[in-house]
Amino acid sequence: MRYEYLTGNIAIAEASIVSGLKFYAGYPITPTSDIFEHLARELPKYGGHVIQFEDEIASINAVVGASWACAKAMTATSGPGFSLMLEALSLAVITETPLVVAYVMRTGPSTGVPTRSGQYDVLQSTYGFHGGLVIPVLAPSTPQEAYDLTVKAFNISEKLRTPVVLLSDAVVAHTYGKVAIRERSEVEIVDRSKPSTPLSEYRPYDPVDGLVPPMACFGEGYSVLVESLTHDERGYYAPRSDAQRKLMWRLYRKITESSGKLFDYSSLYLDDCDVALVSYGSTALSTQVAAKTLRERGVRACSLKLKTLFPIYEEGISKLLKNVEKVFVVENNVGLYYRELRGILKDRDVVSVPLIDLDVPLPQEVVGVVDKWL
Amino acid sequence: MRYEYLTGNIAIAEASIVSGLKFYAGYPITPTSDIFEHLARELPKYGGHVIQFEDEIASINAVVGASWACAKAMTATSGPGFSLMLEALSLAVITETPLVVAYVMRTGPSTGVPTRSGQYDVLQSTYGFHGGLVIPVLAPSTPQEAYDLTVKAFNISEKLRTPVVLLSDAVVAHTYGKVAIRERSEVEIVDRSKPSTPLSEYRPYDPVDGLVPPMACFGEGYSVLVESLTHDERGYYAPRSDAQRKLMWRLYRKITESSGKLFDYSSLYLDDCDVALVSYGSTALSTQVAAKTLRERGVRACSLKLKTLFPIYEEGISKLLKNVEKVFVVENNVGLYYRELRGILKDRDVVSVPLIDLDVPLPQEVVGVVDKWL
Amino acid sequence: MAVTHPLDPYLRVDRIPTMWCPGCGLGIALGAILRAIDRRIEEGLLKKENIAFVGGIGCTARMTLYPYFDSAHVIHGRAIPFAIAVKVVKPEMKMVIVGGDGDIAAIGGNHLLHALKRNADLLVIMVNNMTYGMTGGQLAPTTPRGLYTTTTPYGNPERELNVIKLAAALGANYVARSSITHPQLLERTIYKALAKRGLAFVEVLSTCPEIFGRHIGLRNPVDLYMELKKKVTVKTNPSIEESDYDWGRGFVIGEFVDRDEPGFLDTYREYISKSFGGGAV
Amino acid sequence: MAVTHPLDPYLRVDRIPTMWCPGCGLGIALGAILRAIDRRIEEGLLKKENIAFVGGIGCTARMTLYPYFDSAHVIHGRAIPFAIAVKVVKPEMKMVIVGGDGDIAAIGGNHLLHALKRNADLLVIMVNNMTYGMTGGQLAPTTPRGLYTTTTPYGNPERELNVIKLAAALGANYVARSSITHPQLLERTIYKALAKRGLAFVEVLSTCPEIFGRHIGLRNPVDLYMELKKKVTVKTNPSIEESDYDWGRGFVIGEFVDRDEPGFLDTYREYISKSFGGGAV
Repeated sequence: MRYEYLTGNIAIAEASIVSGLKFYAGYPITPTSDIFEHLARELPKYGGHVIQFEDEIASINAVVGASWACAKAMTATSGPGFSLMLEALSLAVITETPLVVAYVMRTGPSTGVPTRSGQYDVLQSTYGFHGGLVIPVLAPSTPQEAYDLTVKAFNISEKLRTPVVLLSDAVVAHTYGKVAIRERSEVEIVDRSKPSTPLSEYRPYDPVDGLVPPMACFGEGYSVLVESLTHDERGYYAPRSDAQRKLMWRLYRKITESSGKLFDYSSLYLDDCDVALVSYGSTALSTQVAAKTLRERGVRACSLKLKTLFPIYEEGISKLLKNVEKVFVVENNVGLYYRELRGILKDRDVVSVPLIDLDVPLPQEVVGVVDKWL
Repeated sequence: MRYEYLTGNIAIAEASIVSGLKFYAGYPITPTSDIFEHLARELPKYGGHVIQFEDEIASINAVVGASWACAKAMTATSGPGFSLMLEALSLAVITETPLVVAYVMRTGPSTGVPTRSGQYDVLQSTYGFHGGLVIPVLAPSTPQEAYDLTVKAFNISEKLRTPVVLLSDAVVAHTYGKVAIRERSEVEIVDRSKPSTPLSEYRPYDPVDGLVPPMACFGEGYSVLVESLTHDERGYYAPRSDAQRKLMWRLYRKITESSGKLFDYSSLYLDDCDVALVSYGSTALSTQVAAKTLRERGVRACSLKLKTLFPIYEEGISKLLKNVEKVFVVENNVGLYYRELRGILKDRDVVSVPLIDLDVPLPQEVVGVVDKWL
Repeated sequence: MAVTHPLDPYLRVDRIPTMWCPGCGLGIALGAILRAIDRRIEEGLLKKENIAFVGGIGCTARMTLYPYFDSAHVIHGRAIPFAIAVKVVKPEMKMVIVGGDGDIAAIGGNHLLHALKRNADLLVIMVNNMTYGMTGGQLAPTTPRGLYTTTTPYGNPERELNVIKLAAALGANYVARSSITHPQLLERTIYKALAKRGLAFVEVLSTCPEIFGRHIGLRNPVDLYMELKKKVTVKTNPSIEESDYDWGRGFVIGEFVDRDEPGFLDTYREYISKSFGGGAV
Repeated sequence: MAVTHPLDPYLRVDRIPTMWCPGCGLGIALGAILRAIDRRIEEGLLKKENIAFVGGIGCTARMTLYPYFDSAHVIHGRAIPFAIAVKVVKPEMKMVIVGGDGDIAAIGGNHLLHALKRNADLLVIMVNNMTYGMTGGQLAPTTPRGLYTTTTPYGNPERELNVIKLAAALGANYVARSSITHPQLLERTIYKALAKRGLAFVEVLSTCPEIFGRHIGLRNPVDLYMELKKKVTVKTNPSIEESDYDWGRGFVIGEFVDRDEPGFLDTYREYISKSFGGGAV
């Protein structure tokens, strides 16, 4: 282990190499291009490939292809590019393709302010693709978290055979911080489980035991079928309600039943708290300070920073906040993740604190809104 | 007024003509192509244009362009195509471009079962685009509702200068029903408000009074600016937090503050109800029968069919269900709109009834699940 | 399971019969492709486990469902980037893209354009039935001008896209037009294309009696087949000008381009290995 | 507000200075375009209120921010379908698409391809600075082979896309290459292109000293300008073969195609009016 000063974007790039990234495809977009550029220089040194494609659609479809060629694969993008990638993310969900998308949020909608920050896309990151299932979403608020959650994102993607969204933002992307860099030998790296059946008996969508099927890839003799249609365990088209039910519920359960294992958060003063400030990503930096400020003023405030946004660990979050009277959900948007939390914290007052700022909303803004409710 | 037997898709096509549609751009996709084909034959008779583009991305961008050329404009698509359209829907949101997307849901994710039905895309329809704002979503369950809600969709789009999603599904699309067809003179048609300022003083994003700016279009001498960047009232790029806040909150409020006016529903036995079955789209057909069945068995059941899904009229829905003990949310998906409703019905038991079926889930399936909870 | 046909080892025989309509030209195309592959395997140029089929959406793309190779049936228009990535990661693979005119040249047009520009190491087989068959007969970029389709009920006002000309202008290593009415020639074309580095593009004129036949008034599969056959002229080394795409005047089939420039993989690896002494890749 | 420059009536003068870097070629391009438009307005061929600029994303697309016409600054790569729709609905409009090589030929490639195929009635001006300027110097489809860019730090392994050849192969009515190093010629080219029906495609070679200049070792605007000027050869009626795209050997500028086939709008309206006696459209 060693320490370096890195931005969130470079932390993502470095962590992806440690995680075993072997293929990156991308298209330039602010504020993610430096992930791409860093990898273009560094990844070939580790035998990996970095290719620029003609657009984001080609990039994400290439990432899907690379993953089926056994390579850990990633792309990075921002709002307009992520919107273009959603059709292929839906493909990755139904074909159970491990891959990571680093989604560095900027100010939207549409072109918005490309160089500046926001958290407008938190619901899009998991509800954006057609098909109504869940993609795991992790949100860093510091370069160190960007590093650690990137490793985690690759591990989840391989373990659960799923696309994973690493949801960063323009502030985290370009803020420098001290990052503990771990060598590959120091990090737990998960690789997809490989089939143990004879070549001719392999069924690419058969979970055997559990919910996640072992994954063979191209060129190994398994004659795999990557199938975007509703399919049975062999990958054969199965336009029947029973097949659809079986596939949908398995795809849903493999993600949602892992919500406890995937859950990651950090907190301040949670043991002794009446007023909880919940946030994520760069806004959490202000929220932590706001909690301290309120404490200094005698309010029993605490802060809960969520690093796993989806799947939502409902019981876990509910339990963490069980002794709290009031929950404030602080976000740099019109109040989006609040919609999720109010649904699972039914017996508590949940208040939305939507603060729109091209950078991080200031702690005093957070305190100001909370004050009105106290 | 006259009556005809029409499918949901043809009802959409006919209603769009009555609503003043002048431009349709599309790309073939099951189960929507007959909307396109019907309009290709009929719309030119009314001086309108129907053009096939090379993909769904071109189609929706053409629709945005046509709307700025003063034409009421529409496209129709299904899951894979809608995913491709999201970047441009985000453009339509920030540029406040009136347009209608008929989204006929099929079975997903990805290619799924293209010819069959589901309700997987209900959250994607409004959370799918980057930018974190709200697109109004209307959901018909019969050909008559498809007709009426199409007229309503065009009116909302013009009144609020917004894209509107008409969220149908493959069952509604291809089921025949008796439809009261109204002539243009019998229908209230809303047209966008036009500027009353001199040419050189017009500001395309200035709401003047209220929240919706009058809209000039190309070729009228106003030198309009269609701007995808965060902009001020003139349409000039404004990369500042105050400009972003002002624009975001206006765009948000113009939709959400209309939620009461946009709200549309129908119900059975709601006045006298302990157990409410809430649903939308084709699933509502079964839910209504299930409510009757339960009544016959002595359960004080009722059904609430939502025709407006977004923006959610929280107070209205809450009030409709205020005397109900238990709310069952019946959907042909893994339980998606349930996530919204449980958040606004905090003091009631809200139960998800996710029934996955390539057609309409049968009433007895609904009754079966409800029975377990009673 | 008794082997009853010489191509059975290359087929998922439990999925036969195919989903294609009676009289569809795709069966002929698939047979020719598999025979060409068989010859290349017999010769030792290809290995069965290193062949992959990739297709988007449409009747032709469903050709990925039947061969007993690695296969991907992905999303509409996006087979090419998927395949490029597989090839970059595993250069020993032979990537065969199968798609209709809509999949490859309408929605997939940009990926074809850039694959051609890169001379990406792919065999792209575009089966051209001149319509959208699977969705019921809408306009394709290859639909003859003037024809009535379900989305152009007053006649198609657009010029046809000549994909041969596009492929030649952008520098593919191999550009040929063939036809299911000439199965042996088709097989030889595919056989040759399989040995090329860089991008090999083969357009296969085909028959869709169910849909295109309805548009053109030839719903009987044999009638449509004979009509297409009449329209096809075989030429040796025709010029690009002779590739003109015209249902009225007929089609020249043959090899329009046959060159041997470095493929994308060659130059990509050359650039990387120049910097890393070949060690990294 | 005092008019201080003859082009001021065509500019949103309150938005000047532009966002472009000092030494950027885009100012020269915009000046030439506006002078050409001015001449056409003076002649009575165009009306100010019927001119619209449409651009996607990139430095060139921001050219839509300054002219005092109807303008749309939309999303990356999608200016063309937006513009086609405006033209179909309001045929009296003159649609001018302005975009960089990335906007028009990378992400926007498919819309260009199909607009060419349709001979859509648009003037497409692609300003080619051979890099992604706005995002800081990534590979463009037009970046010279071998060049080091931020996303190809070991050299660009790809062939360049010759968009002139693409436009000619697909049948645009007018295909020209010009250069900001020859502003009068550029103005004449745009002037001529403004009068064409169907698709007129003009590539404008331009200089990005800040980004491309850094890649190529010529950050001084004058040096890069002079270098590009040296590489440019003006020809009268050059052949398509002479359009070869090669930074090393230089570029021929001139008119490669000038024909007068019916545009999309002509044939579209002909087909509809045949069926409705001209009454409906």
